[in-house]
Amino acid sequence: MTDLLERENKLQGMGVSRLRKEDARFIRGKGTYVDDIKMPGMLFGAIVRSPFAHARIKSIGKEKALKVPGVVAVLTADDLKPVKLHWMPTLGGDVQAVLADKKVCFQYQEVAMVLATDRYAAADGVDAVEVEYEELPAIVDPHKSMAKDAPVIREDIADKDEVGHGKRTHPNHIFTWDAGDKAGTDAVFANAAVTVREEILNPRVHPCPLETCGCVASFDKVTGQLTVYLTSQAPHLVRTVVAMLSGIPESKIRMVGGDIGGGFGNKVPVYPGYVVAIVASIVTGVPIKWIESRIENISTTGFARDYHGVGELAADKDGRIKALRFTALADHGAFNSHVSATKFPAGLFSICTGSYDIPKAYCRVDAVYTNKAPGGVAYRCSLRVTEAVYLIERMIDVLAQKLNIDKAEIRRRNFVKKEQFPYATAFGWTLDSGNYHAALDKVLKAVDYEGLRREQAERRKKGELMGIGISTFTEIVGAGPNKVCDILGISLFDSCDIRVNPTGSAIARLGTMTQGQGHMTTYAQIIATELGLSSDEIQIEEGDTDKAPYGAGTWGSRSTPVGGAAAAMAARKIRAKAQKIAAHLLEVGEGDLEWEVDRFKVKGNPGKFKTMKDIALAAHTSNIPDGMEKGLDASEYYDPPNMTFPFGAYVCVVDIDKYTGETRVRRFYALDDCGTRINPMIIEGQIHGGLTEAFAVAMGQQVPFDEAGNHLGNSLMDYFLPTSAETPHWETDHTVTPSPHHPIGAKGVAESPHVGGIPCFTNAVVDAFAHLGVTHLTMPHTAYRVWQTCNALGINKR
Amino acid sequence: MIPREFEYHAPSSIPDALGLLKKFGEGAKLLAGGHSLLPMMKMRFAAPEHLIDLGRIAELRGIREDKGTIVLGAMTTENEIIWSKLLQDKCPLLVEGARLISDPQVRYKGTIGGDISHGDPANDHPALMLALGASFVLRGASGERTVPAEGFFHGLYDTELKPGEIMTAIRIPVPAAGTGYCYAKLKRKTGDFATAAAAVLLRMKGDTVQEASIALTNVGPTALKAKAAEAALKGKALGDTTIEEAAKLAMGICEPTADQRGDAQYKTAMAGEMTRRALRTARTRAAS
Amino acid sequence: MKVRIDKAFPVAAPPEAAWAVLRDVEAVASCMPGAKITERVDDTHYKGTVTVKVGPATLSFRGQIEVASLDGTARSLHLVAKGTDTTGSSAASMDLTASVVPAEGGGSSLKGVCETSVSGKAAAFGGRLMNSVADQILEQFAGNFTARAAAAAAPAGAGAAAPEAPGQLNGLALAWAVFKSWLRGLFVGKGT
Amino acid sequence: MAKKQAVAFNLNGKQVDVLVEPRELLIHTLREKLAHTGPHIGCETSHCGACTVDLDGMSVKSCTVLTVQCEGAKVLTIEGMEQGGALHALQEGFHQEHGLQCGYCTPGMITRAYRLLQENPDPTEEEIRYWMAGNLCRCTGYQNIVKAVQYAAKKLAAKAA
Repeated sequence: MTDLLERENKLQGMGVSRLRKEDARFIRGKGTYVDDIKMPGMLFGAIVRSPFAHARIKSIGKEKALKVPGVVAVLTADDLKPVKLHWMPTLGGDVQAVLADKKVCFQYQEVAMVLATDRYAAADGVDAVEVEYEELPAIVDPHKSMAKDAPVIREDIADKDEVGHGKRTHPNHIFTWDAGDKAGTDAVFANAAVTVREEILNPRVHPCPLETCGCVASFDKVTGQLTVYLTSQAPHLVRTVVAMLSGIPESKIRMVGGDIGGGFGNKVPVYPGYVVAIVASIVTGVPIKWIESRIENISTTGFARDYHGVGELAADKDGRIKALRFTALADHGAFNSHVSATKFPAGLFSICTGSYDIPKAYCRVDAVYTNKAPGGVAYRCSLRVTEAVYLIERMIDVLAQKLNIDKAEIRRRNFVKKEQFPYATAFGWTLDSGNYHAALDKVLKAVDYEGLRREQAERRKKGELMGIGISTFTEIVGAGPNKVCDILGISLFDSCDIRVNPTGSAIARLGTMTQGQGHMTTYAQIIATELGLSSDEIQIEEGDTDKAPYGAGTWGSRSTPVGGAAAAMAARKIRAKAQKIAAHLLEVGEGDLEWEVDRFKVKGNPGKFKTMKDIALAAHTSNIPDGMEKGLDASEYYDPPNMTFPFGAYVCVVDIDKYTGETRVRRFYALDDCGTRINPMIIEGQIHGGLTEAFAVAMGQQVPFDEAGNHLGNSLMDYFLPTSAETPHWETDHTVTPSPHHPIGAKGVAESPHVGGIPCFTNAVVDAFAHLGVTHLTMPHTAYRVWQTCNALGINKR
Repeated sequence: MIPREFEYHAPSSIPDALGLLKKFGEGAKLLAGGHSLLPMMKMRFAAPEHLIDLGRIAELRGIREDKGTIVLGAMTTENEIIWSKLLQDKCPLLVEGARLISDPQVRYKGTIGGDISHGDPANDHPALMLALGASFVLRGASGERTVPAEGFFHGLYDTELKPGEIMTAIRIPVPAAGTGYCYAKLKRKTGDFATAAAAVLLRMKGDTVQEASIALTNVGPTALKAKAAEAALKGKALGDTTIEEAAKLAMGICEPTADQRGDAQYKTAMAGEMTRRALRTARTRAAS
Repeated sequence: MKVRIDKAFPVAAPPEAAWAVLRDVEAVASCMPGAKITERVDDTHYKGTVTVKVGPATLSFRGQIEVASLDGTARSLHLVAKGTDTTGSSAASMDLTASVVPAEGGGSSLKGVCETSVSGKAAAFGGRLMNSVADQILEQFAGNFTARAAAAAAPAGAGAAAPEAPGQLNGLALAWAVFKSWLRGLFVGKGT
Repeated sequence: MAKKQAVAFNLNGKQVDVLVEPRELLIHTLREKLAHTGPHIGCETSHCGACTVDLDGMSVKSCTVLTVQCEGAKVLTIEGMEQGGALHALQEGFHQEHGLQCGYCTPGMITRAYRLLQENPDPTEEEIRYWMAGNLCRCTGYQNIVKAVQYAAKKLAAKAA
């Protein structure tokens, strides 16, 4: 028995808090991020950007810039036209100007790129480029986009009555998407005992990874080979877009992800900077490096949210929800550039029924153009899931307050019950597994919820503000089932390719792309358990499109649900072959064998066995069954039968200083259920990070604009990234409810704390004012804003 | 985020520095800690032709006591202030203030002289200096003069420091033993400027205020000395009503500008709130 | 970031004298703090620069001034000035309507309506304070203008006592206006 | 182009000489001229701390230091932490306590923590959070970074004893 444990420990497989393999280089400063790459003859590209949110370009003067020492060239849209690369398709079905073509549609839009021998000369060159603009009226508020007399933002598509997602009814209209049973839902609302309605905004924020976006593009004129090192969460998709765009055969394009300094959704789209750098390299024949500054990053690449929602619930007098009606006005900026599955232009917004058993539901999203940077990326979530979960987790609190029902109790009354799984939501999603009551009860007990409510009552008597927030969310991740999920027609499968060497070590390559999630460590653990080989001898590679099989990349918590499944399935193909070889070697039938940790042994004869190492060697000899192919390799392109639905129960306790408006997070307890747990240490790390980003979004993040479309806070002085001093201490916990359809039962976890955390913070802040009749407060809950609430309520008089 | 070209000079003595200032005049800027000037140069809002680095002038450094006066070289860093035994013992208000400035790395480079001569009301030292009744030693071609903190700050980036002059030292009368103190600062996050802050020195006799000194950060074109509030406290018993009166009087002199931190009403209210808190804390620290 | 300011200032000179100054665009420009006319394109179009210097920061806008209308009977001038800063990363525009109306005691009054806007980098960091900018510009313009008009009216000889148009805008005023929140916004307030 | 200046300083124990424009920032000299790409660029406005290096016993943000200011200085970067093939206790601590994810902030974090432990060998959690507040991390939420610093503090104390 101890021998069995020993062998298991040696594998360092699933369930073990295995230390990370990737750390070795990072703690030595030996990571290779894009800006670390230096190539002979490399030029540095810097972008000239528009100071206006909406303007015509009357002229662009290069002469002065070209005289700047070190400046080699200045590229504009006119230079890209001959190669037809001045516009590019977006991953959202729209097109986007690579360099502004006669007109700029958002502030800081790309107007020209200056190529110079180093970044100093490039910066001097950018200042010397003379652009003459004619300013046009700008639309900043999406509510004004579809006004009759609204200025047309996208003249290039003014005549198109659709941009990839159905009929457009206004030049500034992108799409209208809806789901559910409108008539049935309206009917329930018409006769409901109780209805509640609230306008709920998810303000424009930015994922702001610590490393900005950038690339090094290198085109070899002799071989026609294009190599691009870039900060992409989805290098294969970018390669496909570049191939479509440039006409270069995909086989001659190599995208390399390398090390990425965080992504959080910011690094999924294809950005003009990448494309101009590629063109510049094709034109000049030398490598081109383009790296964003932080201000450029916050101002131009991949913002998130800007969802202006309206939530409505209909319920009976006991708080049982009978119907849900959610709508949202989505500000996508000047181009519809974020990644969205063709059939889901509003992403997975229809997960908005959350953890609750709601018979009737209808949701609708209207997306419009404004003169703001393009994006609407999924900031540490699957597309539009944070927006959806925020709506339902806020609205159920609003309903509880209206009916004066405890906020935990109203959730219990509406939860989908354990025995209802798999559960079909009113929007047609099939929630794979869950045990919501157990999760919530465990958390309430852990924090002594009753005690907290008693304390709150006492404090309220003394005029103090204490808030208790609850969030019992259900996430939807792992895009996705190929029959419904595609981008530019390409299905959202993912892939794994495993080769076992004669001596029993292995290399596995996947189509995903780690940005800190620790794939080198966790994928090896999955394969180790499946193959019975030590994870230390399993090498993981991703991100180099020449080596890795095609995959849609790492976003929307796809890696474990899709990539991890592919790894397990590929490993199982190998094990199946190994079993045949073992039977041959042991001269027994396959049925006489049973698998144990790292070996096949003959049933009832433990002395007779072959380890996977033995089999690996045999597989490369003649001693295998007749007609069997040599080698021990397999690959899997995994098409998930369903999404996975991680869930959790969070409680947040805040104390608010009504005289300054400051909110102190006294306690945050997070229970997550991500199904089978591959590496508890990494899971906890992901939860800490996700909660911290949720804290940032709820308590301070917003990208502010003035009415002319000028940015009013696009550096790290104004944009809130909490430091160690501001960040609360996190308590984590878990339950395990495996996914029935996933090969190893895992669901994905990194996004849950962000998605579930944001409403938990807001619910806590609002709860602090609940006894004063406050039902909702708009994020972010800065001291200034909270003080304004106190002041309006007249509770902070001295 | 790349500065424009400039010439760099690193004089090793004050006369040399003054010489360079005279020589290059308008085109020259003094470089101390660099955490205001360099970012401004990187944004290309500032483009001096000559940068005169004061970092190599030994006589601009150091903290010493000279007959009841604490003398700090203008190039003394925030970190040196924080760890100074002398200041911890005799001028803890300055230490408390320095600890609330920006972040650790910036405090290694940021200097008290730079903070003061920048003339930015959002900086913390101006209010601390007003509260402490400090005076500044300014040296120019025509010699040296010592000017009180009160009256030194004329407006945003506009101080008594004349072109061609360098601030060489800061002189702070050692507060009487048992003086209560507090720097109460409200900020959005580490590294941010104050939404509002109040610096307080308090000398008590029993429950009665003998002397109160109050100055405010970032609620006007300069740091503000809350004279009316000080006068209202003098000779009175320090209680809720007197503290309230002082806070109201302090708010009365605020004229903040709205920004991402809040509007004028909020900032004014916060100046009052910081005054209340600083007075209460100072009271608990004061010997009666 | 746009603000509109509407003000009237007493001018110690008869309407004719005031109008004489007001109709002379170059004279008017010289009253604009920090403004310089660098080129006269034609009667109604000029090129010029405005320089703002504050603490260690300087911002220079170069652009065009257009005389949108010059109405002698109403003694009213409508100027539109547009410019971008020398790095092309910020832009500013001003729409000024100034008119002279008679006041008691033979004096006159200068009515000014000034709409100022800033875009780009400068707006990101100073836009919220445009009110005081526009106000200051108008205040100083009026001050210079009055002095000039008075001088023009003075028998000693027109323009003799005309004040030097300051080479740059009063640091204190504009600094406070344009750069304060910008510096708040971006820079760690340490050192110089 | 402004005249280039020769600057000599000690980098991780080795004497280096570079020829730079006065405006060149230390972070660029380290990364592009001296192939020390451990320190990273995250914000360029001295807020994020990814570019933190140790300069004459001070933790500084090398995006806001001119290389010409470093004449004769002693500069320590993440690359200089490993001694004789042995990891520094902090490098070990960050690995053991899972104090990093994407790794981008890690060199700055470790370099800053190095100076912190010189000044305060046994910091409490609160002190660590206060004295490390000049370094931003987007991945870890800091909790394991605090543990990593405590791990190193213990280890170094044991060594000293």
